[in-house]
Amino acid sequence: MNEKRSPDSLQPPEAGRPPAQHGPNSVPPRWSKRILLGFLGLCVAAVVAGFLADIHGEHPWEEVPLFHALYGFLGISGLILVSKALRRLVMRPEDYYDDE
Amino acid sequence: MTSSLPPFLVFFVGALLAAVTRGTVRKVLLVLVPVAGALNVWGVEEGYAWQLEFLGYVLEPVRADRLSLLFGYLFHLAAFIAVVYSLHLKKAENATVQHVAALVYAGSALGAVFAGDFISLFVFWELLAVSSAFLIWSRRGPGSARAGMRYLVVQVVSGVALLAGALMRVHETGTLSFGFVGLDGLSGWLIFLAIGVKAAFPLLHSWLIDAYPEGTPTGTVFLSAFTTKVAVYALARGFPETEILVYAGAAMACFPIFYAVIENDLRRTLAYSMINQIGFMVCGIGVGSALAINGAVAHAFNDVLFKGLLFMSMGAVMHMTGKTKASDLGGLYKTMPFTAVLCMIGAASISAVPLFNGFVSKSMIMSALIDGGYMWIWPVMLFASAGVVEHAGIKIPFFAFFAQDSGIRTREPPRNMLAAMTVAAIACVAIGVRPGLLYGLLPYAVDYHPYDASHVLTQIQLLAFAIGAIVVFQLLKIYPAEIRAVNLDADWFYRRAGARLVRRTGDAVAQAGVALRSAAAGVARPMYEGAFRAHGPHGPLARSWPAGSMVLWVAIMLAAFLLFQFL
Amino acid sequence: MTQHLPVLQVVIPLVLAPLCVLVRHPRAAWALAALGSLCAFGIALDIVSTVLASGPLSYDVGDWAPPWGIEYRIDAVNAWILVIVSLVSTAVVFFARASVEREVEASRVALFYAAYLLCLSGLLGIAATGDVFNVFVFLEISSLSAYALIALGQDRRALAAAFRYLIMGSVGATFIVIGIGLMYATTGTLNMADLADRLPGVWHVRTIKVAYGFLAVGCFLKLALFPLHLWLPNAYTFAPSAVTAFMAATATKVAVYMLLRFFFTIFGAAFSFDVMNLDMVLMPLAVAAIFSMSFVAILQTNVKRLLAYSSVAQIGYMILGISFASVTGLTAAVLHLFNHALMKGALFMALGCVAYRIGSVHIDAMAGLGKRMPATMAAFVVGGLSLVGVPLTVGFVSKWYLILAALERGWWPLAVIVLITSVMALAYVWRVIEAAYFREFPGDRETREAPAALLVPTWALVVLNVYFGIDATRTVGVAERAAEILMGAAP
Amino acid sequence: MTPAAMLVLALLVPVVGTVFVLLLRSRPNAREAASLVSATLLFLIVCGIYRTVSSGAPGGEAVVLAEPIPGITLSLAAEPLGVVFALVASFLWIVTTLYAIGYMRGHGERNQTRFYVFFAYAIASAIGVAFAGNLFTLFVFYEVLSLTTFPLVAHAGSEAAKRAGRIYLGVLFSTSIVFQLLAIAWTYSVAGTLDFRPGGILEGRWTNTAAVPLLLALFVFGIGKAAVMPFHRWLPAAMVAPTPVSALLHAVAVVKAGVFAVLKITVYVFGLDFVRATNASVWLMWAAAATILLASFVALRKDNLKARLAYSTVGQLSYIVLGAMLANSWGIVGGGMHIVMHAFGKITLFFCAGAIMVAAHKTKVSQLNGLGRAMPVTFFAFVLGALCIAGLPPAGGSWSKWFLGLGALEADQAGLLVVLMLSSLMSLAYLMEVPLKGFFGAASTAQPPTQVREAPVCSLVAIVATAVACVALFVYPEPVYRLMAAVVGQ
Repeated sequence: MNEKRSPDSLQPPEAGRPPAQHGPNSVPPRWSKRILLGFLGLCVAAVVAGFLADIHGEHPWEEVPLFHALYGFLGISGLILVSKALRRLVMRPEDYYDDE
Repeated sequence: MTSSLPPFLVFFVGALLAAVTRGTVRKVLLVLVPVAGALNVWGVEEGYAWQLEFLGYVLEPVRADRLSLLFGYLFHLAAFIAVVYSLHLKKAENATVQHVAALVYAGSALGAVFAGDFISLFVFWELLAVSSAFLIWSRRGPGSARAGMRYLVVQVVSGVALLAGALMRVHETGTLSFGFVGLDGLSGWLIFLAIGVKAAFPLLHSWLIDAYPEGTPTGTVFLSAFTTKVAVYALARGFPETEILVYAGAAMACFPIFYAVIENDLRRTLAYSMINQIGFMVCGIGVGSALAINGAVAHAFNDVLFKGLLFMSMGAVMHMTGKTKASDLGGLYKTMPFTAVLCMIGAASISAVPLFNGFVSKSMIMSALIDGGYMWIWPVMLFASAGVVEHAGIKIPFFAFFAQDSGIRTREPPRNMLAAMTVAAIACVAIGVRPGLLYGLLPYAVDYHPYDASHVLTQIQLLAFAIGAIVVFQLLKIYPAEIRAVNLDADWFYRRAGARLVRRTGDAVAQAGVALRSAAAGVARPMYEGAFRAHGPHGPLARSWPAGSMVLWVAIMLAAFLLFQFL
Repeated sequence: MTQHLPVLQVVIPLVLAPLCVLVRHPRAAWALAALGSLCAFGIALDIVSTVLASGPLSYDVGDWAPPWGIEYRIDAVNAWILVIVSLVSTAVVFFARASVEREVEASRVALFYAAYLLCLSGLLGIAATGDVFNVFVFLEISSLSAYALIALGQDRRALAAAFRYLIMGSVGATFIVIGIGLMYATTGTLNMADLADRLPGVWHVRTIKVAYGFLAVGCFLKLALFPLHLWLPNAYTFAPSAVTAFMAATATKVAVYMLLRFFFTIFGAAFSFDVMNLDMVLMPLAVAAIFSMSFVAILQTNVKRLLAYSSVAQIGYMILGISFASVTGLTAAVLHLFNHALMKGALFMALGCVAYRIGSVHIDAMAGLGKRMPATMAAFVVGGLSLVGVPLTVGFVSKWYLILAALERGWWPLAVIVLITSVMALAYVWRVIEAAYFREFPGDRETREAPAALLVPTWALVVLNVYFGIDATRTVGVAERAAEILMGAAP
Repeated sequence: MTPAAMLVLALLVPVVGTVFVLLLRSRPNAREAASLVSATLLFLIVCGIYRTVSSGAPGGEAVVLAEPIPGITLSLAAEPLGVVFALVASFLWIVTTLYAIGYMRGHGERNQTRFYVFFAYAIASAIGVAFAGNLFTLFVFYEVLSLTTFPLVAHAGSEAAKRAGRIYLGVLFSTSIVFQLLAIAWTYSVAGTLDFRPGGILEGRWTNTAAVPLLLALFVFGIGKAAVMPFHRWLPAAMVAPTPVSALLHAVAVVKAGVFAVLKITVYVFGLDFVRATNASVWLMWAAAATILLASFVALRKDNLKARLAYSTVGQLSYIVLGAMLANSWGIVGGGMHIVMHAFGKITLFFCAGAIMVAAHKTKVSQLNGLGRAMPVTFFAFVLGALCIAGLPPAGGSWSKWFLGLGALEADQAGLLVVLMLSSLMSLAYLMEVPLKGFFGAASTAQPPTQVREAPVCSLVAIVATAVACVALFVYPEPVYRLMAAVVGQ
């Protein structure tokens, strides 16, 4: 309702265009680069720490080195790809149910 | 502790007062209700029960044990936060309806978790349904009106299933007491189904997806806190260690995350996320060990806090901008920095980042899975907890506050909203840092230490690389775009198929009625017309006959009579 | 003196009739008629109480002992008929004073009352006598005077109706006399009791069966059994209001009594039902009468005519009761004789009130009368409800016994038919009620309530309708007694 | 006062009241006061009877008013089931009178005196039905009730009103005369009495019990006021009447007289054990169940508010019939309680519908958008009424549904449980649409609801009273329960 009530003038200028991919351009590129680098550092630190610390797994799969890191990365990759595929199946126009 | 009032009563009285007061008086009252309620329930001791005779039964509207008390504390906290969050409401936002409905709703949730028998449970169960529907309707849109109606019907389906189950149970066993139920017999399955609807079991879940995003910004905060948690409580009470719950929970934890990735409406994304989190709890209850139950209820406790916080932050965005769709938002951190930070605390909590509360409860469930020997479920749940990071940890804050700049420039939300969010955020962090605060309240004695190096490190690895995958996909621009669209879900079955079925059946009944009547008329009319030809004012039976023909009749009659006698 | 009551009852009106002609003055003639009716009524009440207390009365006219002389023999059955006839006659005669003044030329009023008394006398005679030929004589007296009464109607069609009635009535009377003759030829007696004794010996004789046939058809004609009712609607419709009320309440009832007397007392129930299969004849005709005539009534627009057809249907109920050949069935029939007299008397008198004020009894003319003539229409409503058989009216009592009789025999479809036709009765009564209460009065006419002279007798019958509906102990008691006598279960 | 005298008085008070109403016809305020006073008096008398009955005093001696047919009396007697019905009817008479004052004046109705007079007669007949001592008396008052309500149904005097009135009388009289009277006569010829007796009068008097289902069916369908399909048409037709009539008569007195009669006959003529032993009622349960569902479907598709409520009533009445047909204690308790619960729920709904008509001149559900904000009290009361009908807390309907459900299980008919639950859902769907549109629908531009005010204060008081009663019956249903438990001897 609120979407409908708000006049079009409030819509961002991009809204009229076909949905484009978002770019993280609300954060200045300089900062986003720094954030990305920081994040990369965190990943590396986590891996290194993982080798240093004594990781005692509860589950047999945890014996695999870097199991959690791999599982996280692959899991999310799979998740995103499957979701993209899911769209083909379930996506409908926004007003699909409006003719009830 | 006999001086305590029944916990729900405080809220119901508060609701009554809220209906008749206005302005500052009401605001004070609204804040006082959960506080007073909390003080009241703090005095309730384990084992306290209030019984009364009713309709020939002995009911137990209040029965306190550790499990119900935990939920009792939780609901007071949740009610307090949500009430503060909604203090700003104005008349145009149906303030009175919302406040009253919210207090009744919270009170009913309290009633349900303290209910010691099925009749009391049913009463509060239905009150939950009815009062919460108003929180959706109050948004006053054609969409919310219909969604609210669908929501109410589904909730009442749950209610009548509970009623039917309770009836069968009382008929079979003669007892009304609400304790362990189990899945033997139809009554058990019906009660299971009733709770399942409220807990959003797979395929029974779509009311949540359908309705929560249609609620008012403040109403949805209440909604997120109570209904599903009452269901979790009821499962923990009635169906612990029921194996099917483990698989149901796993399914619940997994399938919504796929939908969450492609969902454009951020509040709907949160709704999917909610099912995902309940999945963990359900799974834990299914495992049923002391650790698992502790984990499940602890996670329920935490979920109320961080999911509330996330819904509050999205509600704040919606309140200020009127938008909730990822495709419409972006770059709000510039004008709503506090909100953005609070939202990220919520995101971190739900993602189970160490030092946030999600971590201390979710890991209990994961450990319990392994202890329970569910070796194949554990990786599934691990995948699900990684998935949480994707949609709740990253997607929500990212698309609302960062991402592409939508050009929207607004302000921070009203102070009461910020205050409420802050309280929730502090609670998230506090429990994350000092898990003992929560562990002390759990139903079973806790001997669990989340913070060992191995645990923390593996969790950080999991999260960091999950985020890494998102980053990679984003940079490669193959991450699915936010598209204005709806995604079909199980609600299709009643929004489309079911609605058509009801409409058509109704029409068919009406038509059958008409057809029957006209068929009857078709039979009756010729009969009537025939009779009319004979009996009408000019028919032979009503005409004046000449004397001659009358005499002829007499002769015929006589002849007939004589013939009849002699034959 | 009291032992002469049976004959006095018949003789007083008979003697007063010529006096009416002699005095010629309308009011005086009316006074004589009223006197005659009141005497008859008083005597009838006395007789019925005597009969109920101490059994049948027998009176030998001129002290000639039966079977040679004429015997008046009165048991519960005909005592009851005497009460019905004289009661209605009394009510009608009081009603008639004002009504007849309005509807009959002044010069003919005295003649009217003479004919009225003759008719009354004839009807009482039929009921009182124990001699079959005497029945015929009184039948002719009552019929001829009835033709005259009907012919006095305002409408010219009254003459035609009276003429047709005359022809049909005469045919009927002729059949009856033929039947009587054949019986006499076979048995050599005219005394009813005597006949009843002798007939079982000659059951096999064909003549008797033929006699039976003639008597049956003659009675059917006189009592207007469907389909021999065709004379009735016009006669009732065009006769003066008072005459219609009187005839509807008495003439057909007496004819039914004749039927009962002939077939139950004289021939005996065993002969009628076992040999002649009378029930097989009566039942279909009764059902046809009830159904068909109720339906015709629903579609009528002249209310008088509507009620006339309703009468034919109601006669069907009595015949149906008779056809059950059981005590309960006969109880129902005998009850309905009385009850129907009350309700039809009340209804036709209420219509008389309407005719008195607005000159028409067309259903459209009665629109809105509920407010203009409340007492009249209230009387009509109560009478109508009684006709339908609403509880606490007499109509219910007779229907109740009729249904019980049907169920007792296991013939539940007949019970259903009785009930369905009650609904049909409701339909035609309701048409009038709706017109009177729920339509606007045309308004251009100044219409007031009918005068008390009309209302009091009307309401007298209405009150009886309700009284005997609320406390039917007495009527049911008499009817049961009569039924037992007819079935031969009691003396 | 002796119990017998109170029974007679209960019958007389409304009738005597009409005398005053007629005498005071030129002074409306005094006239309405007369109505209110007689209503209050009646209620007090019925309360007195309630006290006698609930104290367990043997009030069983029947008062014989007349003996129309030897052996068949017109008599009154008080027993718990009748007290339940009488309490409801007499109490709601007060409330409805109050409501009617506001409504009839607000609507500028004609013939108001006639209205109040026949209203009182109708109540008197309902009281007669409630306290009938035998089948014959029940039948008499049942018919009088049909008759006295006709002027109320056809009150408007228009062609449409008269046509509706004809359907009304036609169906009610045809069924009652053709089926019910036949059944009564049949009962008499079998049992030799028509008295109501605990345990029934029929048991042991049949050589062949195969016909018992037929007799029971004759009663159930013959009591046209219970509106079991296909004899339900009169009820929607009667909706042409002014709303107070629809409210009291077609939600309470008339229709409840019907279902009350069904209950009473099942308990006191057949006897529960006998019905069960002969399996007489099984198919009738399903006839009632079919009515429940079909009526709900039709109601879902009706846009006219009163028509929707009428079909809802048709369905709800079959709850009570169903309760009777279950022929066990729980079914009877549930059915009896539902008489009360439905009465309060439905009268609230009708009051609201009438208030909407008076205040906003709207009759269709689709026209109600936004009205709730102008008439919040009315629409909120509607919510409570709707909950009561749907059997949801916090309204009394929950409890009757509970016992009906137990009864269904007791009768080994779990399928009926499904029907009850479905019906709850459907009634919720078609009723909640009203407040939903009222509160949350977008207002139409043609007539801004800001010009609309709540209904006259008299009416509003009545609405609030019945709505509160719905909740009160949820919190404290004990008196009703106890009376019904006494009926089944628990």
